[in-house]
Amino acid sequence: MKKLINDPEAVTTEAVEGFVLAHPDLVTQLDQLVVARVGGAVRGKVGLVSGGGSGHEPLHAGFVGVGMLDAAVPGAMFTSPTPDPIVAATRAADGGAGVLHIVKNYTGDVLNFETAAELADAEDIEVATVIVNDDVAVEDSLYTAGRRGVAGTVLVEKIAGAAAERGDDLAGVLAIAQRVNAGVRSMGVALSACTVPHAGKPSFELAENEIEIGIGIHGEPGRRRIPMASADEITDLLLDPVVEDLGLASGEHVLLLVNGMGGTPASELSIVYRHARRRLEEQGVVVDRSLVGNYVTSLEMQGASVTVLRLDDELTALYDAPVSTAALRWGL
Amino acid sequence: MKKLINDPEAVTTEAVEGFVLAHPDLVTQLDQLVVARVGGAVRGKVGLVSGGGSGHEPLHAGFVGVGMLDAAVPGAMFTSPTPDPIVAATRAADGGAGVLHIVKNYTGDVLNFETAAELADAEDIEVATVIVNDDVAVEDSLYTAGRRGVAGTVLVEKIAGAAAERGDDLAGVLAIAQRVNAGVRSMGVALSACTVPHAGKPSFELAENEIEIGIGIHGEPGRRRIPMASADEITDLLLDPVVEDLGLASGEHVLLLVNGMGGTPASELSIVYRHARRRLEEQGVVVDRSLVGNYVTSLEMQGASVTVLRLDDELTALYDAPVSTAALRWGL
Amino acid sequence: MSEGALDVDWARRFVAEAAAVVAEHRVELSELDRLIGDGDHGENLARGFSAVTAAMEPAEPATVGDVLKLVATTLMSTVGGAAGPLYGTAFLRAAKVTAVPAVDAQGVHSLLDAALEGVVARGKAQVGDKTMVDAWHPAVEAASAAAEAGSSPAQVLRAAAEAAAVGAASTDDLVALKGRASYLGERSVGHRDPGAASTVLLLDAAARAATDA
Amino acid sequence: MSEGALDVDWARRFVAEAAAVVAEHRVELSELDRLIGDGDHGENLARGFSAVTAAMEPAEPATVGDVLKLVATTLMSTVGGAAGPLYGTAFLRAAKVTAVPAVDAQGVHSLLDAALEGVVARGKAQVGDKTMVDAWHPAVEAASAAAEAGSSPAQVLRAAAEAAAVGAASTDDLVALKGRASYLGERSVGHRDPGAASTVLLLDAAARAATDA
Ligand SMILES: Nc1ncnc2c1ncn2[C@@H]1O[C@H](COP(=O)(O)OP(=O)(O)O)[C@@H](O)[C@H]1O
Ligand SMILES: Nc1ncnc2c1ncn2[C@@H]1O[C@H](COP(=O)(O)OP(=O)(O)O)[C@@H](O)[C@H]1O
Ligand SMILES: [Mg+2]
Ligand SMILES: [Mg+2]
Ligand SMILES: [Mg+2]
Ligand SMILES: [Mg+2]
Repeated sequence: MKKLINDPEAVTTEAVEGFVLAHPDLVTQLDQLVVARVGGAVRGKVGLVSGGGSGHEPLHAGFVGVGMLDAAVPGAMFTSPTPDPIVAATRAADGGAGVLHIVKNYTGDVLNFETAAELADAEDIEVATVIVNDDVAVEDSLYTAGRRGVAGTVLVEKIAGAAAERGDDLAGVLAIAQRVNAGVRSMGVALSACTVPHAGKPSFELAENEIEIGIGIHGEPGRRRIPMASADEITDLLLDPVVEDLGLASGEHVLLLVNGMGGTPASELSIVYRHARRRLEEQGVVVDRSLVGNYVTSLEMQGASVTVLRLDDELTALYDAPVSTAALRWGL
Repeated sequence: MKKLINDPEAVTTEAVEGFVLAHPDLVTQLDQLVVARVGGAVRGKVGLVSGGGSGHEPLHAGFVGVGMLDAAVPGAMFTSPTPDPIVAATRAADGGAGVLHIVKNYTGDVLNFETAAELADAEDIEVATVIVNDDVAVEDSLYTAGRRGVAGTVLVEKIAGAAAERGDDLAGVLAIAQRVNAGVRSMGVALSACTVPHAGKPSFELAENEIEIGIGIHGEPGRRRIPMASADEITDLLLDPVVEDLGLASGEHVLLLVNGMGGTPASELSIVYRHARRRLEEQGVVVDRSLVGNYVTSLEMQGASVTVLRLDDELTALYDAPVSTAALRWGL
Repeated sequence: MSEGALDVDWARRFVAEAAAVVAEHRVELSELDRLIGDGDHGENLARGFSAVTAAMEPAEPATVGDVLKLVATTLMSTVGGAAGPLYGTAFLRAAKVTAVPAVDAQGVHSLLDAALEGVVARGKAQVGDKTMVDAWHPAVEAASAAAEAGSSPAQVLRAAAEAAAVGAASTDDLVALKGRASYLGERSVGHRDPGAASTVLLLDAAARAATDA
Repeated sequence: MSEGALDVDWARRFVAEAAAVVAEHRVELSELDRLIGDGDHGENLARGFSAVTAAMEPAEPATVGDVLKLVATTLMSTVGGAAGPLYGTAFLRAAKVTAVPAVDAQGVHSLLDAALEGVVARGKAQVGDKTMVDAWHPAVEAASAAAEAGSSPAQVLRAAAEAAAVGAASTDDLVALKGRASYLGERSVGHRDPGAASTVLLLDAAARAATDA
């Protein structure tokens, strides 16, 4: 394991420190491991808080800023943060109109945010929660902890952030977030595992000609292991279940997100995008918006995920609304 | 070698195709392998053209758009493009005020752009050329092909692009580009090699506890191989020669760019940034602007480079000017 | 109080033993988690229990419950992940039924029963879902039987720890239905649940702390 | 025209032999380049010469120069990198001095001399810089001597190819001062320059094409 780190124990704190130093116009760090929008909570605006284990950068701190999150709570590597910093972030994000917690559906994240919401409630901060669960790799949620939250999270954060910015109240922002979550599905592949610094060895072993289909974003193994295939074939394996689960029909409009897992060259993401887009178009689906890049990563894992979000005019307008964060920025 | 590709021969064309499909608001593809700003050349504005081997994405196509490049010419993987597409790009970029070629100092790039400039001249397009050579790893340029052009290129493109956008004439834009090049230095490290698709094996071999210091951006081995060290120690090895070569004095203002080589997690780049910034501040250098991310990559190589640009008020204002490209975007 | 009742000193010894055993098995627990989860369970608990050790230092607990409550809040605010809230709630519920200077055999059963209830209240897992519940549940049953049979508090804990070990071993053959391992489906079979394994370590530490009395 | 003059058919055969030999040694040339450059030299030339083969198909060249010019422009517009402009200019200059139906021994020398001049004009490298010049320069000298001594055109090419091979081998011990390998400094020692190696292959193809006549 070779990493540009000093001490495995200090990776998260040093990385957050560096991130905040590099973006003084956007973010500030609170006492706890909380990254908040510079200038503090916006009076009258619903606050947005998200968080989860570190190792998914730019998620979440990279999405703090105007038009998206008010505060992010990075936990230890791949480990949900504890309730305390979540409460601190909730306090920092509250402008009097309540706070939306955007939580990826993992037992740890759900439980810690749940406790934090109770504690915030005790401080008279109104909290609503959206649980993001876009991963279709988790096939039968009756027999699992339910579908995981993966790359779709960034779309929930962007679009709900725009709704908050335009002045929607907490119920309204929550409804938008839930609509995004209801219309977004993802599936990912790993060509290599990642190595958590303190573990020092890869999260799983793959032979030179094997890949993992249906991975999560914590270096977990996927649903199944298949022989290496071409980019187009792999893209089909990711896109088909997404389209099917969404029940996409010809004529529908979508956003197509091809997300890199951290160690994949941009050119490969473009190749995956190219095929996914063509396949969608062959099915009569109109790709109105696109996002290609590293947004929700698993350290240096090689691989990608394909995410499709069903769009309507309102969601498209909210997606297009100005945003100014370290990792997503336009119109500002 | 596991890659999300279809055919090693088709990587560049498929990737460019996917890139253009994903950014219809920004770019369009010409007949040749040329990515041009959507809407064509801007009348009366100096055009900016850059290019070079593929594999450095988002460089260069990711920097085509308002405020930066008018056209980019991606060559074969790590191989300079031939003169023909460079001429086509030059034609597409010419709004009657001449075209600036931004060329990284590699024999192949220099020679092919040189020929293209001659051919463009024969078509009565005025061409000026800036050769970017910011890599301090190439110590004694008397005994080499001269310092290479690496991550500093993105700053030349950004700032010269802003100068063109504000209406400077060709001589003016060239002068700005040369000023940026004169004030920018970089140095890089590789923790792992990259694998060019058609080669199918890593560009060099590194033992588990070795790193290459002073690498270029084509998977070339570096100047020397040293045992693995901490992020802070490695950052010193990159930053010190940069600062020394620039002759930075206390009180000077700079832009600090920490660039990922493609396979490095964002958190590690933040850790490198954190230390580089502190070191500069200890020396009384004021870090006014920062950029941390994958801008000039070597496929999936793990590693990073540190770039420092000496700023003055004019360069800072040009850097801050609006830009709207796939990989760098603000104010628009 | 009855014969061999477990007092605040026992609770302190238990915490010290637990911290030691978690530190010792840190890598092993993370390795279990790497195989069917995300490889951080040992790290998470080690971080938590080293914070617990630090928190215990200046504390002056008057009851067994005071100790368990400090453990609960410290774990809750330092572990994170799934294990943090689950163990946190377990200790919190256990603390509520042990707000006394010492607990007898029935008290030990109540303590364990409350802990299990806490885990189930938060995690909604059932026996057979391949979680720590598969260790806690038989532990509570064994404790109940032992207490009924008139065993000493130490014997009750020993019985609980042994039943937990059997329960943890039973997770090897299960398909995970809760937690991160559930995403693996059939691929989770053949591996031990890390939370069940750490439950055994903790109960064993409690039993040893009682025997040392 | 003198005995054994090399005509358009020779030029065509040369191009075919060159394309074959480049394809055959593609991996080997890229491997040389991987060690001290960026690993694409074989790929670059293979791409170029397969385009040359396609371009030759419909062509009806009247002179040796017509063939060489087609090679020049095709390489220039398909190879890229350093080798594209360098070989492109070499062939272009060679074409200029061979605008005749056939070349004699002196003509072969002029052809090679013009090629070398083209490489130097573009690349500014000197003998000893560890580039293709280290193969071209002795080749031209040997060709000059052979032509003076009254050798046949085929013999002149053979002498050139053999001298090029010696020159290419001499690059093994050199520190690169030009091109990508120069960035390696001392670390470039112990490896053969890929452009020098490909120069040997091309000159050998030319010589073989002449002998087959
Ligand atoms: N719903 C649940 N109910 C009971 N225990 C659970 C549940 N979900 C997870 N666990 C336990 O938590 C353990 C994993 O803890 P840990 O690795 O620290 O957290 P995370 O899964 O968030 O990384 C599992 O081995 C399992 O015993
Ligand atoms: N300045 C130069 N003069 C002569 N030959 C050169 C020069 N620079 C490079 N070369 C030749 O080009 C070869 C490399 O070609 P190639 O790998 O195709 O291009 P690139 O270096 O752009 O990848 C070198 O081995 C060397 O022989
Ligand atoms: Mg975890
Ligand atoms: Mg090259
Ligand atoms: Mg875990
Ligand atoms: Mg090369």
